[in-house]
Amino acid sequence: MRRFLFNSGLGRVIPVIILAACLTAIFLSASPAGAQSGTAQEAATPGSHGPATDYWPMLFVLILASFIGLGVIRRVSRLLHTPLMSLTNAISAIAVVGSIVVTGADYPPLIRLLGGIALFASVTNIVSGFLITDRMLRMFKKQ
Amino acid sequence: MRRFLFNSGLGRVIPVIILAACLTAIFLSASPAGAQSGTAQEAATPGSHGPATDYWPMLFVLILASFIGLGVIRRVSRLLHTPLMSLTNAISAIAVVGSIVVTGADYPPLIRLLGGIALFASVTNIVSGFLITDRMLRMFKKQ
Amino acid sequence: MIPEIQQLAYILATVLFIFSLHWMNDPKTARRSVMAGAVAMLVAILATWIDPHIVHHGWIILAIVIGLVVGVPLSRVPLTAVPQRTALSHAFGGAAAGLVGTAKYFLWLGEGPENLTTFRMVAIVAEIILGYLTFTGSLMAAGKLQEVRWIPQRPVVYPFQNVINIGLLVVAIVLGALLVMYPAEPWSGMAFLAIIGLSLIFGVLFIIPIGGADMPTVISILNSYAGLSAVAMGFVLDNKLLIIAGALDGSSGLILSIIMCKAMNRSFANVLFGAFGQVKAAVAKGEQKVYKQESIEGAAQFLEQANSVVIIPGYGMAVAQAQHRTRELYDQLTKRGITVKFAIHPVAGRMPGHMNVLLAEADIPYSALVEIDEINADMPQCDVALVVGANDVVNPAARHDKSTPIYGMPIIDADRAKMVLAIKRSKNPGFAGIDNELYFKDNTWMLFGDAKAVIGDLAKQLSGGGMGH
Amino acid sequence: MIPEIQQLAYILATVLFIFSLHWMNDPKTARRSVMAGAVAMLVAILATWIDPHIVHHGWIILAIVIGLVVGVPLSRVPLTAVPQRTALSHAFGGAAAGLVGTAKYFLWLGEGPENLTTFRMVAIVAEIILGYLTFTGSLMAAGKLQEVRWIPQRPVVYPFQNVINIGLLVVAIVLGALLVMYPAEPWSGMAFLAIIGLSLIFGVLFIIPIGGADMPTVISILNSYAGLSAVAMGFVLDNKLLIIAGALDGSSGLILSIIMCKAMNRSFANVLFGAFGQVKAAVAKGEQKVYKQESIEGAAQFLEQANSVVIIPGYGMAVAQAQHRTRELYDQLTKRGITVKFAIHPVAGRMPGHMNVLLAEADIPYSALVEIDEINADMPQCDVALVVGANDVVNPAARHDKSTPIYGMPIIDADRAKMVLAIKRSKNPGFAGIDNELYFKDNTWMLFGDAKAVIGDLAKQLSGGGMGH
Ligand SMILES: NC(=O)c1ccc[n+]([C@@H]2O[C@H](COP(=O)([O-])OP(=O)(O)OC[C@H]3O[C@@H](n4cnc5c(N)ncnc54)[C@H](OP(=O)(O)O)[C@@H]3O)[C@@H](O)[C@H]2O)c1
Ligand SMILES: NC(=O)c1ccc[n+]([C@@H]2O[C@H](COP(=O)([O-])OP(=O)(O)OC[C@H]3O[C@@H](n4cnc5c(N)ncnc54)[C@H](OP(=O)(O)O)[C@@H]3O)[C@@H](O)[C@H]2O)c1
Repeated sequence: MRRFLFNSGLGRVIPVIILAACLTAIFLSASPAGAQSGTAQEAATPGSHGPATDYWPMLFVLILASFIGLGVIRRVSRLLHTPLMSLTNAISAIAVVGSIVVTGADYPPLIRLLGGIALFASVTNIVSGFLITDRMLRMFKKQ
Repeated sequence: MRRFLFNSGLGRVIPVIILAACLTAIFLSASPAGAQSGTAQEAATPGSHGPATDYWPMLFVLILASFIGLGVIRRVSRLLHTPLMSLTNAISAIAVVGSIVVTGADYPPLIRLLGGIALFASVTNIVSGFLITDRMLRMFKKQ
Repeated sequence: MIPEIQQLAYILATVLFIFSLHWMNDPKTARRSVMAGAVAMLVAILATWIDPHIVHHGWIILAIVIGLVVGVPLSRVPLTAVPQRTALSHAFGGAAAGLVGTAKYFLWLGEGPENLTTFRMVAIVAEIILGYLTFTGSLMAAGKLQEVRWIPQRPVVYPFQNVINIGLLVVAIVLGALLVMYPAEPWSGMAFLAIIGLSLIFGVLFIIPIGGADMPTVISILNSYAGLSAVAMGFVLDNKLLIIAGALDGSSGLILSIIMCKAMNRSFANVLFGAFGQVKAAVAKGEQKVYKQESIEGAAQFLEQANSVVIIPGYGMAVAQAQHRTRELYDQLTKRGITVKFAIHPVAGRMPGHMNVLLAEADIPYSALVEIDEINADMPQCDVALVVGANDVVNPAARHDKSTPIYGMPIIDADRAKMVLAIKRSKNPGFAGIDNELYFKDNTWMLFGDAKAVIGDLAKQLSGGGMGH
Repeated sequence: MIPEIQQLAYILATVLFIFSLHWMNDPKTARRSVMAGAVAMLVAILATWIDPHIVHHGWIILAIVIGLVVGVPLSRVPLTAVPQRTALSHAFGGAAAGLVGTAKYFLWLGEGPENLTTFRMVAIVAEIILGYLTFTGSLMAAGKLQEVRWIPQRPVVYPFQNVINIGLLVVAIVLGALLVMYPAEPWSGMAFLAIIGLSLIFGVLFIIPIGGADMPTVISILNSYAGLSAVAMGFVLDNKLLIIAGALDGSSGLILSIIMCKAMNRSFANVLFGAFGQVKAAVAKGEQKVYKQESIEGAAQFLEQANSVVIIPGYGMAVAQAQHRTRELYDQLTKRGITVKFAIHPVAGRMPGHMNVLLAEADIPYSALVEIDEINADMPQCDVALVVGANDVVNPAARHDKSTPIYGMPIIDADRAKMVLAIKRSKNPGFAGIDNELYFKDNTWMLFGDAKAVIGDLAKQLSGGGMGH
């Protein structure tokens, strides 16, 4: 394990770990999840794997999005690697979506406080991320 | 409409049409679909748009897959455009998955007959598609 | 448990399909593509088969066996027949999608109309319209390419044709819309069948006005339709794998057709509604100018004395199956230390990559195949340009004569070479049906005859000549 | 209705995000990237905000306002501080993910433990571990880059360090596994907090042994963790957009770190567990060899007489903020018809693309910035190579001396130029802490001093000298 972790580099194995974890989870939770989201007509239709609809779509989305990510980023101009860093920063602040819900919904105050802090952090990243990226990109001139 | 259809070329607008159609459909069917697949705990969780889980994931998957498709195909070597055609042929015969279900499930014979024909057609495409692609690719030699 | 295994298998298949297409970006890795694709398909099939709802295994096995029996021979067709085969398999694909859609609809109609949600109905309607029109359309295309007797090669045109076609489609779509709103009325079944009928007819009428030689473009457009119908099926069955594979197929068809149109400098519209082949009839007559002919011996000498020879193959080489003889000629010349390159025009022949496959079949290394821009750069240094059954792709008119249908299409600048040898059987024009001034230039000599024969003679001459001296 | 609008908005945002990153492949289209990204973000925020479950708008507005107040100044930092800023924002991102995960867990624990499905628990555990370790880790990284007093720059090492670190992580994961199996026991809350604690500590210990100059690589690795924690959050909230954006971010971090490691010819393992900076202390001593110095006047003359000059900027130029003076020098030389190119090494400076941004800031056209392979090709034709505060990236030892830590790292072949002028302040080594034989070669002359001052003098000399003749 340790060897593997080292040679292949943490960065590269983490995704594998995550996915593996999720999959094991799925097999453990096969039935409960099914119980929660299967629907009469789906279950009645072979080919539309009812019980699975809960989380499988997300895995498909994750896989596809990763393919796109690797494909697109590999082609980013070397010139722009610094702006790229701050741009992806801002984009990953999409966590704001989650924070808003937790902050604004009718939850116990303490929970909403956590959400509020998260929201503040995300907004900070969005604002500073996009602004500084734009600032840098404005500098690049062909001639 | 017709102008548009012509200038942009049928091929290119069809996807747009399809998507548009699906979306309108979704708005028409908002409630029924919701009724069918919302689940208590999902509905209780803001942020996890319960009622929508039915078809939205598919749209996400479609969008992402199209991005991947365009990205990957654009980079296929010009040398291999003929084999590419037969390869995608074979791949799109994935319809076999649907045919198997219709053929094998406990449905009225007539329906299964339709399925059987579909299955036959798909298998034909799979077999001939992959075989001929391989036959062609085997011919390409560097020196 | 089983649904989990199935989904897992489908994810695996997805990944493999993507890699399969990815590996096609380089001939070195391309062989893997087939492996990946085939494995993915197998995984998907097995994963579906284990579904507990499936009880009639006999039916499935029977269908698969028949499929194998038909499929294997279909993969043995000569390479010149590849376009037809492709068209045929699109027809099969479209049919499969249409039939499954039909089956599903009537199933739900009978067993539980509540399943016919608006969303599903939209998907089903899209699936059957695309599926069935792809079916008949592709059959027509295959027929035209195979030059079947009772299918007219030339575009068949009649007044208001496009209006009628579009009209048909619109009617089908309107019916579809009705069906979406009233999926389970007494008349719904009829409407459904009507849509099927209209789609089938549309498929035929849609192809009739398109000239045989435009079929390749049409094929790739139909290819993307086949893909989209698979996507629709995926929506109907809530099956992600179908959606993904369909989308991949769809984009492939789309991109190939765009490439072709670009390389022919024509719009989709012109291909689909321009009834292009007609032009031929019109322009083909009236050739006064004189051809300068050359003997095999003379041509062989020219080739022998050259330092660099560029061979420009076209549809004619495919028709004549001259690739193997071309290989012999190639060997003869390279043996003499002459550098021989092949200039490959993106739309030389009748499908994208046509020339590459044929030459590869004759074991000509793909390192010797040069793309248009690159070869045009060193054309001026080329001593002899040997045109083998190519015509439009070397027609200089494309550069200056606005009146020709191929105006603006990028061509291979054979006319810029020090001298040109052109092989063709007759004085007939090529696909675009226009004269080729290249043949009348001072430094152009014609070698009339079947490409296979002529090239064969040249090769023999050279080998013989080689010993002679 | 609202869920539909939301999903539609999320799809729109997805598409925009993908285009945003796609447009970064060319400086010409790059400006659009920011627009697309910002619009996407806005759409996503509004779509979420209209959720009927959201009632406490005050809180949201407050948090957003504070975010704005803090965010704007953070975007005004000098470009040399960009690495710190990036690290800081990863810390924020990690924190956000961690906090939301925590909130969700305790919410469900209190209001409906049946929501804590195995799948969700796995996602939550992944989210908080990644989130919190990214938080503290990035703070440490930012500190080291900012050279905060009480955070040691040099790697801090102690026996069994890696064992201890990995141990911590393992314990956290084991606790997580337990939690997944028993999400709602009386002790579960405690375990949850324990995991948080362990992750926070791990984040710190994980960074301590890594030298300040390796931080850029670490940052991009943390970048991908931040992305992955967003993915995990997406799984928890069943929100596709989060999953997609997270995956995009994750792959970006991954690819950048791989690029850096490749360009430094080091493995992730070496960066993360190699305690690299130490080497410095070890090797830095013992310099007998003699430097040949050159005066400003002399150097100016060399430059004047040259036909082609290659300027090789490095970390020193960044530290000295010498880019604007460099621009003046560039103008002086080009004015004389001398061709001036900038050789950009992928890891020159302290973050990927560092030099490009600085030179762009000084209005140097990016057409003058040449990548390593290209410039090395015409180095032999270069009359004067002007090294501005670069060291490791021009150290020939990387080519032959297996004993140096930078062995195998591709370098800019300054030593192959006809002559070399090198600007640095002292005899100290560079980041890798090793002597640079380039400085002792016969055709190398040193210009000791701060890059900004030296270049400034050179420029003045040239402008003055220019008139003199
Ligand atoms: N590649 C594609 O994807 C694609 C798709 C659609 C359309 N097209 C169109 O097809 C055309 C391709 O151009 P091209 O130059 O390759 O072909 P072409 O313009 O159709 O010309 C073929 C030439 O080969 C000669 N030929 C036919 N059979 C022969 C034989 N057995 N021996 C010797 N010569 C023979 C013909 O003259 P004779 O009859 O006198 O022998 C004709 O001049 C372009 O106009 C392109 O737009 C291509
Ligand atoms: N770019 C990245 O992403 C990245 C990431 C991680 C690590 N690194 C590492 O960082 C190093 C970058 O190489 P490099 O050659 O650019 O930088 P370097 O090897 O660190 O050398 C910088 C040189 O600039 C001189 N210098 C410092 N301040 C100066 C000033 N004010 N005026 C003039 N000279 C000054 C220093 O010498 P004096 O002190 O004598 O002035 C030193 O020799 C590589 O080893 C690379 O692996 C880069």
